[in-house]
Amino acid sequence: MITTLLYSLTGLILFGMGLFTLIIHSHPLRKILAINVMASGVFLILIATAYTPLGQGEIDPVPHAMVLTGIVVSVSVTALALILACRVQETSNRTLRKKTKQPKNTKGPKS
Amino acid sequence: MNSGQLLLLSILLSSFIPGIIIFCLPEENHRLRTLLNLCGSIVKISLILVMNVGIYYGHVFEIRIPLIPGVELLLNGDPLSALFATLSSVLWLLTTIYAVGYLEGSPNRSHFFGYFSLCVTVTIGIALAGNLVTFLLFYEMLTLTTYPLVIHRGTEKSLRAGRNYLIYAFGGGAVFLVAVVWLQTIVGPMDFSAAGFSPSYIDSHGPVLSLIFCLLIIGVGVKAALVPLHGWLPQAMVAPAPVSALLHAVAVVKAGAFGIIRIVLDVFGAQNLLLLGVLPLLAGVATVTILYGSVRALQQDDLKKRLAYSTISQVSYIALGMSMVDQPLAVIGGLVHLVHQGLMKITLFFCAGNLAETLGIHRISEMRGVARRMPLTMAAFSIAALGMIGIPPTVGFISKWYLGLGGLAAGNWWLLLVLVVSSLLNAWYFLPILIKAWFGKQQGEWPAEIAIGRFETRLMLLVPPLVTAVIVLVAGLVANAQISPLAWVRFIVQGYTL
Amino acid sequence: MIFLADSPSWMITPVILPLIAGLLCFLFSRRTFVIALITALINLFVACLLIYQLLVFGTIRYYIGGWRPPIGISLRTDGPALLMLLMTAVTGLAITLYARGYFSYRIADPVRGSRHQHQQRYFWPLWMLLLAGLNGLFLSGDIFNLYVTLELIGISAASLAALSGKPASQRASFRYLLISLLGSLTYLLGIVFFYRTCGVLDLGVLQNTAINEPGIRAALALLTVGLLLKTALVPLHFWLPPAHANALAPVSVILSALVVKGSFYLLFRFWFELFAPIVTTSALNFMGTLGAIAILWGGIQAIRQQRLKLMVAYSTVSQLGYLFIAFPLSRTLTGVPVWSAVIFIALTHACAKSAMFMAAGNVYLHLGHDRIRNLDGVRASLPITVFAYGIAGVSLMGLPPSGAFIAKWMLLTSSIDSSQWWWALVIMAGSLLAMVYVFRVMSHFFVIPKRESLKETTPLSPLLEWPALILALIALFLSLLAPWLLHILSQGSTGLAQLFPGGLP
Amino acid sequence: MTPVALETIIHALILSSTAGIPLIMAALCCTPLKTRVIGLLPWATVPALFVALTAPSDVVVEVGWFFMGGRMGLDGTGKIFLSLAAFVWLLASFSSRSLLKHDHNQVRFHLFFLTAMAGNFGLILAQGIFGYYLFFAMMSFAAYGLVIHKGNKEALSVGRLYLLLVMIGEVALFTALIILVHSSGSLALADVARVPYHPLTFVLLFIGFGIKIGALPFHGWVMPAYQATPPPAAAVLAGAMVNAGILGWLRFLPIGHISCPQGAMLFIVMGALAAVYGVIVGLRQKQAGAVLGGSSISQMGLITVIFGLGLFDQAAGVHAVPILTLYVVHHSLAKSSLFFGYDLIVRQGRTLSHLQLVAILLPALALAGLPFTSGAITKTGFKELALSLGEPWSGLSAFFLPLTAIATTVLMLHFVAVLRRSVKNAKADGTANPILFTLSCIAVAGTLWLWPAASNFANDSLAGIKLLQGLWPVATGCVLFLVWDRISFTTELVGDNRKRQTGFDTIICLLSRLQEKEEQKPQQERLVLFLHRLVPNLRRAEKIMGRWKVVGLSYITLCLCLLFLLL
Amino acid sequence: MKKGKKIKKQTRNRRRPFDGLQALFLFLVFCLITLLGAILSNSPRTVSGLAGAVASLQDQSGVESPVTAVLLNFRGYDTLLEVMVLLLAVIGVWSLAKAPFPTPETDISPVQMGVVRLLAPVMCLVAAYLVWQGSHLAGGAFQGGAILGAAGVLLLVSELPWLHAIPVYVLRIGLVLGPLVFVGTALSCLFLTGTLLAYPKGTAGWLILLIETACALSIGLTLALLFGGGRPESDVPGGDSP
Repeated sequence: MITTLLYSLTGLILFGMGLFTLIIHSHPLRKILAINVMASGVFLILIATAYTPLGQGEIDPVPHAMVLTGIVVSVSVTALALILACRVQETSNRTLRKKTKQPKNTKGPKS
Repeated sequence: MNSGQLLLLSILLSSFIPGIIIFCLPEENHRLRTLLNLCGSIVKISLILVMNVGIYYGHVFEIRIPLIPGVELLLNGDPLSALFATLSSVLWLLTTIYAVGYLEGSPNRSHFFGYFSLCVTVTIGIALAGNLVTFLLFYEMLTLTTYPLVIHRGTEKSLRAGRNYLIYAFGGGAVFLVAVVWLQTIVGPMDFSAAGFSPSYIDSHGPVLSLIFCLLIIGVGVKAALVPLHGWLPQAMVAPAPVSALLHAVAVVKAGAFGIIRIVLDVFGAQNLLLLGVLPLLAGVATVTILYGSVRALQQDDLKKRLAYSTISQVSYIALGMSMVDQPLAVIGGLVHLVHQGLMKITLFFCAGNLAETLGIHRISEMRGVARRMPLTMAAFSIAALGMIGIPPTVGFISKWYLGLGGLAAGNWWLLLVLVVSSLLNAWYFLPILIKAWFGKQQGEWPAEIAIGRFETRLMLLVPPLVTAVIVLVAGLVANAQISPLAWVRFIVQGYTL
Repeated sequence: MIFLADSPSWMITPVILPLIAGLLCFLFSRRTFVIALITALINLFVACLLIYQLLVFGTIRYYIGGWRPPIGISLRTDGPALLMLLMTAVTGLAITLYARGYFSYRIADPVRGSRHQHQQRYFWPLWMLLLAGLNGLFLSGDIFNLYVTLELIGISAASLAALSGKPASQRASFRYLLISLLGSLTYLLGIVFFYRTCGVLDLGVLQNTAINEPGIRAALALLTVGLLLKTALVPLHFWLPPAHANALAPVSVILSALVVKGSFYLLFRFWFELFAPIVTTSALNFMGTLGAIAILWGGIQAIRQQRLKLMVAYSTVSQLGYLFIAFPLSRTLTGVPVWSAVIFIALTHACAKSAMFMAAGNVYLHLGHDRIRNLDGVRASLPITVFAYGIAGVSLMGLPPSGAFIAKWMLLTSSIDSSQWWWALVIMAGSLLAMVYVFRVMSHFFVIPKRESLKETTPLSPLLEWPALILALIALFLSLLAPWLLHILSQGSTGLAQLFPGGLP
Repeated sequence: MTPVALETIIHALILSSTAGIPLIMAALCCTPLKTRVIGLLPWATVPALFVALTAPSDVVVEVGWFFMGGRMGLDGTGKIFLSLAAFVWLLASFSSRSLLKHDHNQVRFHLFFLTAMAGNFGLILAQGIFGYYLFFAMMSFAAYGLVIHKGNKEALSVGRLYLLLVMIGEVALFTALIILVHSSGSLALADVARVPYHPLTFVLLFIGFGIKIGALPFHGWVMPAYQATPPPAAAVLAGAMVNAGILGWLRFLPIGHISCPQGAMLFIVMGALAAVYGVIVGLRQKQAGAVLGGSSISQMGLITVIFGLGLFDQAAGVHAVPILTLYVVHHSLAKSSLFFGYDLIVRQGRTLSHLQLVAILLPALALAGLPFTSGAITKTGFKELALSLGEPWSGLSAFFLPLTAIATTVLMLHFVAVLRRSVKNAKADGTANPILFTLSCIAVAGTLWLWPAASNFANDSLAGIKLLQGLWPVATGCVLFLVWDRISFTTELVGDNRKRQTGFDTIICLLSRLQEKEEQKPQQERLVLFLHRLVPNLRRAEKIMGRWKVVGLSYITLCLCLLFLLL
Repeated sequence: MKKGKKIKKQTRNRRRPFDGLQALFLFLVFCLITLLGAILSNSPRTVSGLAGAVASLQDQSGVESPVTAVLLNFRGYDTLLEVMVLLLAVIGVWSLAKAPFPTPETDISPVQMGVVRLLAPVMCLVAAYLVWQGSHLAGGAFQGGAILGAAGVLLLVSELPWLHAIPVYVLRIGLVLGPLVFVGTALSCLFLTGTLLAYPKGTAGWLILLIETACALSIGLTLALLFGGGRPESDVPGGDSP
């Protein structure tokens, strides 16, 4: 039980940290990352929810499926958000156009 | 759907359909447009006459469309609605003729006549409304359909006027809606009926009902231009003359007055109102309006504005009559003034429009000797103005007479004073106009004279005011006959146990 | 069997059909409009069919894959869901037609035609998938499935919002996406709390296991905040006006008329159906207060806008407030349950706001700008558009016989009945504000311009003007359909019926 | 159709033709037939004359549909008034037709002339209050057209005053009628007049009709109006229309049927004051018409006194009615005759011949009560009435009547003097026709002597002592006039009428202050301005709400609030 | 410019000793987290969740792995929509930008080329294995797809010239393949059994594998194209980048 709680609380704290960063930091990339951190927090809680100590019954697969779905959604949205952020950067500051062609990390949240 | 319902529906559609068709007509097709308008109005008048006969012989005309429990649309032909419907339709015909002449050659006519027809449809709807919800529906629609007419000129000034008109009208509508809802939560859904709601509610909800009454009166008082809710009316004078005529004589102001009548007679009922004791309030407001409107009218040099303030003052006679709802005579006076004021005021506005259109005269100070140039117009104007003052045998006298008698019967001596002062004020602001026009000497050229054929102005501009002026006279002269506004109003009042 | 009108399988059509259409639209670059149009038509037909089924059989549940809850996902029809579905279908059909007209007009532009070709290329699949998401949202009976549909809606909406390619629209869209994500994550956190406490995800099952635990309450709070973010209730509305106003005209219509309704619909279901037993009066009042603030704030902001589309967008902010005013009034038992007012407002707003945004789009197409100050004389050149705008405005103001009037009537009745007159004041103030902002523009339409300043433009196709007019007319005469709509509403929403022992109409 | 009904219809037609024919002719004045109509002007009075002379008494015809219930008929008093009016109008119409032949406003004038005539006849025939009120109003307003006919500044200004007073009179009458109808519940004159009176009614009726006859506080219009009006019109104003006021009193306050001592006092005091005051202001006038106006005020004052005496009790009332009628006839004939004389002399444009001087002195001194004139007869009647009332009032005959006789003599002599002077400025226009004046003089001289009802007063007035009593005031008057004439011409009193007009004008000016107020800016503008000032703040607020930090705060706050509220 | 300013401003903010709003926000976040944490810890899970239900129906699902059973059978509808979300992301990205592919004329270093040649097939194999394994162990379409995607990224990074030769319709078909197969299967289930996604008896395992394979391909392609960051040049004929 304590394991679940520990992971859950960690997830919550991640959520809070992400939220804080999302609001306080104005750089789009940071915001996107913050969202991903928040998502990770939520997934962590979900996984923790599914946890059952060994031998006390089956592990609940539904939260796992949910997390998997959530991750996919998160990946898609992150990709879209990154492209959008780039476009915003490009169009609002054409002089920076060339610099913004940085590699786009779509794998971040999956690891 | 029985024949009665069909009749009601076709009364509404007889102007609605032409209106819609007119919207779709190209601007140049004025012949067809005029034809449509005239056919529509003649059909409407005949249908309404048929309905009147039916109502007189006790037929029931009713369309009921339930919306949600407690809210239903109800169209109902009763003597009172017949009165207003007849007035509106007859004056619509005349105003249409007038408007065709007035707007000859001006832009956006299909637009104008389209809204014009819708406006009349809505006015008839107000007349036929059988409960407060339906009344509210058409009341709000009226604002909408008249708004494009008010701002038809499209100038900065007219837009401002339109804006104020909207603010006032929708503000009133909002108050009205709240009051209607409130009333319904207390007394339940009710149709207009002669008795009003059950007096048992008075004991339980007396103060609230008084408040609701005030709110309702405020709601319709905006359109009836009760002081201090009258501000929009003089500004709305920027509209073309037929619109002013329509606004002031038929549609908007009268809708407000008609609303007061409905609220007093058919929603609350005489007995309830006496128990509530709110009538003095209405009487007070009406009195203030009558006097204030007259005094303000005095201060205007712009002819239409003077007429507008005069409207403010005159329409309150109706409210004044309603404030003595327990006196049949006063009620007769108030009701019949609905018709009489309409006839007189529309004549005045027609004439003012003629002056403006033919000679470019907008101000009273420019009117010296104008009667020599336009004797027929000014004759019509004079008859109507004398009627406003209350000189017999015009219809204006009849209204005042009944109001006075009713006031005395109610023991309101001050009412006589009000009538006296108001008559004097009316005379004071109308007679100088007549004197200037008939006995003044023309000074210089007219501001903007246009040469028009055989008559003093276009025939279509000349006929409507003459017809209404003749009606003003004849309706007064034959007031006691079997068929006259007064007779119909007496018939209405018979239906109420006051 | 499955092709018969009685078959419950029709229920999946509104979801699956647009999905396939979206795929096909993406796959083929030609005839996309035909695909979309056929889809919209079938969608409308199916919505009607489902309503017929509802009236005949009552609520139907559809277990996808044959797995019953709690393990499977179920779809179900009831009055509110089907009305929203119908609303989406009708509006969707109009939007499809309008979008066709819009893109044809833009593509015909010799200078920038190609860019619009590109926009059209992606518009159709996005729009179809969005439609699928919305339909899925309305029909779904599973709280996690709702999350997925919300995401479907959110991503396609954000993509659509950015479609115009203008920097402003992309900035707005980025913000919209972030907020939408924040909302989704909050919602997901809510689901976590939920699942922890209840152990199920199906709404129907949840209803029966309404436990009085803090977890479930926290879940409601989190779900609500997440959905509020997506619904753009003041003070979380800031993303909406720029996103809606800077999008392409058909997209503005979609966003304003449909997308915000989706998340609100969920809120509505949660508060009045699922969590109704645990909802406290103070929370209802809180929501109502937010709604009241939204009405006033949105209205005031709409009045001061200089651009037509921004004004219409702020009008949406204001109108959304009405939906929340119904919350505190829902506890009073009058003849008709107050929550049906919400449906009426939503329906009216969907139709009217679509018409308004279409009209605004037409004005933009015609003039090349939408600065309110310079809208003089549009009436003469675009009579139908202006008429549609006017009628839509009237419906937004809640004048009879629009559907909003019925709603306002119900709200007023219950606010007076329960002596909460302040809501009545706010409602009336809101309609007056609406009057001001609607007619502020209207009066400009009516100005007769001093000189012939309007440049010659190609006339707008009927596809651009008539959908607007027809939607506006639907909004205006919605109250005449009220008995019928109420009848549908009363069908089968068992949870609602339990909540209101005073009786359904 | 039964014979009775047929008879009623015929009666109705005949009766209504008295007012109807002039009205129709007035209407025809607006058509191209106007010159022909004006040529037929005198014929407009013929139906009235015919009815007055032939109609059976006490025929009442109901015309229910008309206005608000019409009822007309002719009783004894009405007959006298109708014949008198018809006669005066007949002479005046001849006169005006010739006088205004070349006036470019003649059509307008005759339009009003005919309308006023119709009103005058109609009100006499009216037996219902509405009929009376209707025709009274018609007459009053039409007379406005006569008053301002000349169109100069004086005429317009007096016209304004006249109109103001007419309006006041109208509303006073309206109020009185409403009160009467309210308390009686009937619309017939005969019923209305028999209900107990409210003091207010007295005052209102006094005002309503008093304005027409120029009773004291409302006399301001009389002198300038008589002066400004063309003489034929002045003749009908003074000789026929004034009587409408008297008839109004008789109709609505039927002396002999009612009594009201307080009301009587009002009438007597105001009448007596007017009798003296009229002479005083008349003497200060420098124009013949105005002097005659003064005389009218004075004479009407006397009539008011008679009326007041009749109000004391019913017996006195019964006694007073014939005397009142006599006085009215006498005054109307004499006054119109004076106007015709004035008209004639002005038109012929040369100094008075001796014959003319004598002829014009006849009606003039008849007003003063010279023996052997109609004035003597009426004075005799007056005295008898006063004596019959007992102590306080019998003193009237001894003191007051001679005083007014002296005063009237002075005034009349002043009139002749003014007339002689004004002739010097006049030009002959060749339309002078002595026949009308002669006819009217004959009427003055003969009517009352041939009047059956007046025969006993006529006989009384021939008694020696009466002759003496009638003669000395006239003689005294002559002497006084000679003295006063000398003084007035040395001091050159300035005509006062202008000043009084300005007095009224100041009132009007004061009231007009209201009119000249500038249009205020509507309040809504202020509201809009206020909103405009708010706009920048609103924009800033909206911007702040869009900041991420604020968004975050509101997000968190919302979360916490909902959590707390739901937990 | 605005962004640049904001960044500068932010750096200045960091130096500033105290920002009230920020502190307040931090405090509130803390409160929220504490509150939620308290709720979490105070309401220990009393309900067992759906583990038991899934376990009892595991036999009928056609797969051995409970997660796969939930994903593709019990809650297959969710997954269907989720696949759509992925596709949507691609459509969104394509609608936003053109792919910033480097111009193909630069030379590729042989080392890099070698690595690619070595790794890419291996990754494909691994992916195939993962998909296969999904029926009884952890793994499945998403995992396989991710590996495939990584392989795609590798190819993209190595800037192989033949990548540009791939016609865009192939890409589109590849993208749509997974969802289309999924929907197609669902619909054919509907026609066969009368219920959407109700696999006919005994075919569940194979159908799931079919779906997983198609989806893995599409997911891989999707992820790679998302990395590409925009649409290929030729997607819209004559299309001009916004």
